[in-house]
Amino acid sequence: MTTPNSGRVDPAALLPSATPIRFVAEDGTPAEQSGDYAEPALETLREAYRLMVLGRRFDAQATALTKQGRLAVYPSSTGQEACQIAAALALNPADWLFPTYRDSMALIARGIAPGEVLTLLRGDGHCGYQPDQVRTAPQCTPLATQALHATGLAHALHRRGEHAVTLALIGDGATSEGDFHEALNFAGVFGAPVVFLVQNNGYAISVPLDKQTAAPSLAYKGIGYGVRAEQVDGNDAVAMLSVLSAAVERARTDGGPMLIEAHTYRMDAHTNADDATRYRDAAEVERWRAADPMRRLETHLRNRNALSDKDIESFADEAEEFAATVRGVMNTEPQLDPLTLFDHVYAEPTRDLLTQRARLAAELDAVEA
Amino acid sequence: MTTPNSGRVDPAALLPSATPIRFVAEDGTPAEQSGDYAEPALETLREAYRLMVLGRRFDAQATALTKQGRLAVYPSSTGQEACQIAAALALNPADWLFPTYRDSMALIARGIAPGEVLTLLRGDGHCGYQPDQVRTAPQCTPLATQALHATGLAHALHRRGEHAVTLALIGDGATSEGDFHEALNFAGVFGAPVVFLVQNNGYAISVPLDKQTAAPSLAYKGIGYGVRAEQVDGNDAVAMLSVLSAAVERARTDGGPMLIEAHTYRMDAHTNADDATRYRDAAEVERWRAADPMRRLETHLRNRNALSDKDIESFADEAEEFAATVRGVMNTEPQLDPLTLFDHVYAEPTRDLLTQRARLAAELDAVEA
Amino acid sequence: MSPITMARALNAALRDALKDDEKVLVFGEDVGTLGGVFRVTDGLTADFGEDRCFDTPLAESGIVGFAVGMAMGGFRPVVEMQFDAFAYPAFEQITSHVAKLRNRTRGALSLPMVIRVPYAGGIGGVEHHCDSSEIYYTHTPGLRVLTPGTAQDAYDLLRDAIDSPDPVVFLEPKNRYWSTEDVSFARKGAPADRAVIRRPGRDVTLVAYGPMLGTALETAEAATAEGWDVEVVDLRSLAPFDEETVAESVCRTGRAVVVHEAAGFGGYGAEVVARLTERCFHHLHAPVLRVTGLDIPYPPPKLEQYQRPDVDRILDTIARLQWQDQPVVSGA
Amino acid sequence: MSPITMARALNAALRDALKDDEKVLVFGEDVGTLGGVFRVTDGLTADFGEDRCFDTPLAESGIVGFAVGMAMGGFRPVVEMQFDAFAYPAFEQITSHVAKLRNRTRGALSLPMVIRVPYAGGIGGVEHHCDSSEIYYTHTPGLRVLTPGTAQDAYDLLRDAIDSPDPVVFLEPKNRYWSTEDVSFARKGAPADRAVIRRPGRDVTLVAYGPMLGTALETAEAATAEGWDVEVVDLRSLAPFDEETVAESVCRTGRAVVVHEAAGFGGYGAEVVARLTERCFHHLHAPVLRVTGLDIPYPPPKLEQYQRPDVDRILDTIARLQWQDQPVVSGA
Ligand SMILES: Cc1ncc(C[n+]2csc(CCOP(=O)(O)OP(=O)(O)O)c2C)c(N)n1
Ligand SMILES: Cc1ncc(C[n+]2csc(CCOP(=O)(O)OP(=O)(O)O)c2C)c(N)n1
Ligand SMILES: [Mg+2]
Ligand SMILES: [Mg+2]
Repeated sequence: MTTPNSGRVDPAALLPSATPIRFVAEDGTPAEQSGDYAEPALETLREAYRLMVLGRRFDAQATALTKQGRLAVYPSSTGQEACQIAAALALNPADWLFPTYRDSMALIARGIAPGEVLTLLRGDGHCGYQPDQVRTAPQCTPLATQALHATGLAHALHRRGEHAVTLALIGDGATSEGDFHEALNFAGVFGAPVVFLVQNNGYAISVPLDKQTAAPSLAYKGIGYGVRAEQVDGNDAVAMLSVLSAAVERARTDGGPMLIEAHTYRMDAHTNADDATRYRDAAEVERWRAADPMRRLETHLRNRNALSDKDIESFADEAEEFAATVRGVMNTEPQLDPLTLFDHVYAEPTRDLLTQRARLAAELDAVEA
Repeated sequence: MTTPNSGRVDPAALLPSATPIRFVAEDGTPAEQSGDYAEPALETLREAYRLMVLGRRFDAQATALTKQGRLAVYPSSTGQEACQIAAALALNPADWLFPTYRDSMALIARGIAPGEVLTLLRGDGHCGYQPDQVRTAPQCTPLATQALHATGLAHALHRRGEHAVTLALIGDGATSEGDFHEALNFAGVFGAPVVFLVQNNGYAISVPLDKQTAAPSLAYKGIGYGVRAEQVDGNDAVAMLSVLSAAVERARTDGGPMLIEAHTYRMDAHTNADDATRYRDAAEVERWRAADPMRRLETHLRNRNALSDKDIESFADEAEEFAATVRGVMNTEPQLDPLTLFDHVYAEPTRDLLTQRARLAAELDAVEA
Repeated sequence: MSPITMARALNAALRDALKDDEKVLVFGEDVGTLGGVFRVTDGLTADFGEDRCFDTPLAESGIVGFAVGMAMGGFRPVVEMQFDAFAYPAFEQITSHVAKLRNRTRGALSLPMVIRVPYAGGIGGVEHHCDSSEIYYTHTPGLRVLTPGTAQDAYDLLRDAIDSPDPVVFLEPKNRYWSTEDVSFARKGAPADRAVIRRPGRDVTLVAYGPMLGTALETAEAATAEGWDVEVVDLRSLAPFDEETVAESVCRTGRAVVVHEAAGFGGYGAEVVARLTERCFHHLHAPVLRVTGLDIPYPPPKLEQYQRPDVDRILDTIARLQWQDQPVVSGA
Repeated sequence: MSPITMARALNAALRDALKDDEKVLVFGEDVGTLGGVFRVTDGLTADFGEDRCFDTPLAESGIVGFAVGMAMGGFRPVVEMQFDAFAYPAFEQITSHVAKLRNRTRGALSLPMVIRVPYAGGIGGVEHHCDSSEIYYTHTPGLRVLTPGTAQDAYDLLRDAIDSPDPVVFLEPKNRYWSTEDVSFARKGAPADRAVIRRPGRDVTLVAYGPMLGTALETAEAATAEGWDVEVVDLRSLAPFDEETVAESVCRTGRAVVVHEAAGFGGYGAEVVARLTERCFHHLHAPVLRVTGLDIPYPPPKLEQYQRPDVDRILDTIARLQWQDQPVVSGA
């Protein structure tokens, strides 16, 4: 009779740190460091800061444009800059990112043009960019489904001998879906080079985490799949970059998958259509404002003399220019051809689709005539 | 900013014992006991032994009848007697059992008539017993789906103030399904009085556990839901009764759900239609034969002078009589009325169904005429 | 009586059901404190307590499977799937359990539960928020499928659904949520399983439901200009299908067009056409035609107008009903 | 050429595909060492290695979602759902991703993958092992749905499915797995998206596929005794539907019956009836009728014979095609 755990990993090695990994305290001073993660280079942190400024400005601009009716819907990620920018920076161009509807900042940081980032939310198309060219999957709405795609693709990359990894962005609520479970289990069994980053922003629309799970914290889900897990202060960009880079490198070097829970907060409502005052009080929001990831990194870099007023000014200017570009793009309506609706349903349109296309073409002519 | 784990349970309290709980070693001598579980009363163990003899005999009889073509299919559970008998004995009549296709012995031990236990596998109907009367759900085939029903019903019983619990039987393979995840998560969040008993018999048809999960063991899945977990030697009836009874009592007294992994083995093929030699070697089966749950309990009871040759003989006789009854029931073909097919699709048959019923009635008359 | 929206009518139906039967429970994602993304459950938790209306973890299979268990335990769950495409994770629970439990147990167990699904488009929703998934449910024996086209029916049909001893998939047309109407709470409406004639007419029968009812009625008005007197039948119950009422109308008018937003291929309209053709064959002056969504994934908001049947498309189709008995343009 | 079973023909198709294209992968539950519960993948792991044919954890949504990722990574996954009803957990992945990824990305990403689903009954299977789930897939734009009725087509169509740039739901009729036939591996069969006339006839067209093809052909033979010369059309491709071939036959014979095992209500046959009625209206001597499964959950083995269309039911229905132009018996 074989003993059950023979040849299996040591459970303790899979559990996350008891408290979130943190390098920088809320006031920007060094935190008593937990875990043995390396602090990222100052240059990387400066770049992260620049992108956080850019990302937050972009987010504000998109929200404003939505109020003006230019977007169908917009889910803001202000407050989650450290998570999203770190996710983008931790990856190489050859790696794949799997974003959700929430992750516009990560897409911007990944270098995708703002117009392409907003195509989905503007209602012009289902995906504005060419996923294969930017190695970024379409923004995913059916919750947790992308975690399986990221796992399968990671295994495919590994099978092809490419030293590339995939990183899936997942919300705290989405961890309740069966697909999250199946993705982590497949990742564990196949040892796929995938990193699951759960942005635990405390809410799934209106539902707080304590109605979502009774777990000590979401990072404790990893051990059930034999997947190493970690929890991080998601508003500490230094910790996020440090832990994510380590996870990505580990996966890249055949160390297998990793689950990372980032404790963060969604400062704005779920989307422009949501009214957050219905389910959370202002005091809570203010408590989190005190933990603002950007000011925290700014103070940290200043204390290290790695960020000057001039830098901040130039980053701000760059962000303003970027916002102007975004406005420009959003204020020009793209020409959408209804007849393209029949393309790409199949590699070649079926007879039925050609018939329907011809009928629509006739309708359009009739209107013009 | 709230710290993530505030007000949440201590992770260590949720983890299972590092090795399976065991009271009796494979040779029947006392094992160095792990965990602080109480040893069941000898009377209970004698009753368990009696039912194991009965169950195994029933299982052998059903297998034989299947070879004779009397059953459509039969999944044997020989080797899993300790798990299934303990599951039945741990419950009160007011509690609910949620069995799978594999759990015939548990149903027999629950007191359900053999003909009713075999109705599904015989092909006469989808469920042979009245679930509401025996407080036992229909044998479930879609894997892990019953875990959610057990959770919902447990919550319902709790809401109604009945001090009753539910116990869901689940296979090791089924733990990979999304519904397993969602059930444990709902159970954790609602604190439902449900016990999940995973009979880890090492295989999902042909797929061994190490292709099913990379977890240290399945019991490590509990912590990710805030659900207390335990792992048990599933071939030690004493340990199974002890741990299951504790879990049931805990749930009954508002202690919440529990996940129990029983390490056991399926001695026969997946079903009569399966050929186990294709995926496992005889040596492995022999190793497990040495861990036979029945001989182990027998030795244990004999060592305690709680089981005499006369007892064993009378239990065997009872089992033989029971087998004869089973043969009797299975050798009389029930009269099935095709026109009842239209009953119970809805509370009242729809017009369409009445039309289809009339048409079938006409066909049947035509045949008779 | 003062005019209220369909969303409010649904809210009123839930309130009255919660009042009348303590076994009724409402749960799902964001239905509690928030009151649902469409505010259909607005205020229920505040007024009836967490016990009666509550949020669940974010897992649709979990919600439906948990509801099955609670229904086994004597409750009458009314669960919400936030949007059509987000009910798909629950497909196995709905198809293999909700639809079958009564049958599997020969009536020993029943599942008086309602699965509310906001469906179809017309509200500028992005992908996965605008599917017309009715056929997936109507083809599955054991399920009742209801869909209101008016605020009054929203109230009446939801009350009936909650009272039903059978599980009901209750499809709510998003594009009608904000349509307003005077609503009576006296429950004097037609039986839930009967279709109703919304507008009598002599020349042709328009068969519609839920999302397309409004468009069908507009078309009927517009058709008068063409000299066609159009009868509009609202199905209300998709499963079972009220063949008597619809066939009576079509055999009388001799012409029929079935309208729905769902993709045409293998869509619900095909069943209606097949039944009417068999039942009214010798009364038909022309084949029963369909006006449906295109056989493509639901388009992005800025193109959805081309996906959904509109007055012109329906009029064009009516025009093809061989008024001068010319042959049908094949394939058209 | 020597006669082989449909199961062997499918196995041969997988072998040849694995040989011809190293990007082809076969995976699912028990497809490796065991060779599948129907032995369709028998020996593939032994002959091509764990890398090419392997077992996965027991999770259908996982299998399909993982396959989506592997297809994005350049592989051509051929996955097995062990039985029809056990594909339901994958419904969201199939409907919201497999069917849509090409469209969502305007062709930038494609999913050349095959989802094999043994379906329908007739083999004495217990509940959940005998569902006819074709409409769930055929109604979903973006999916191709193929179903072989012969061992030869099993080989040809599966090869075509694997080569297809589009995702294919490949429905395998369990009751035909052990039917034998001489099979050529030369791939000289008709194009995958065309229906074929299996038996020419003058009087009436029987439209069938997969599980019912054999019954349809038997019926045609039996019908000669009644003096009816029956033409049998095998659809092979359920989506897209080959309207040209079928309509040509029906417009010629003037009468048609559609046969399938799936429940009739909202079933695939309704689409066939609707299309043929529109296309052949003026050639029809009688409405196109259906012979289908009853609108009930699939019965237990000992009663399944009453669920499935048989020769007598089909003959009775042919008899109702108004050979003396008597009116259709309503509702019948
Ligand atoms: C399968 C599925 N169910 C429901 C929804 C509707 N929905 C969209 S976002 C959301 C909340 C998600 O919360 P979380 O996962 O925490 O991500 P966050 O929005 O907080 O970033 C819900 C319920 C969906 N998109 N997919
Ligand atoms: C959802 C679903 N997928 C697949 C199957 C087919 N199937 C029946 S039993 C089985 C193996 C189950 O293994 P396990 O959960 O370990 O239970 P055991 O049979 O070993 O008791 C499979 C794959 C099923 N019944 N349900
Ligand atoms: Mg969240
Ligand atoms: Mg097992």
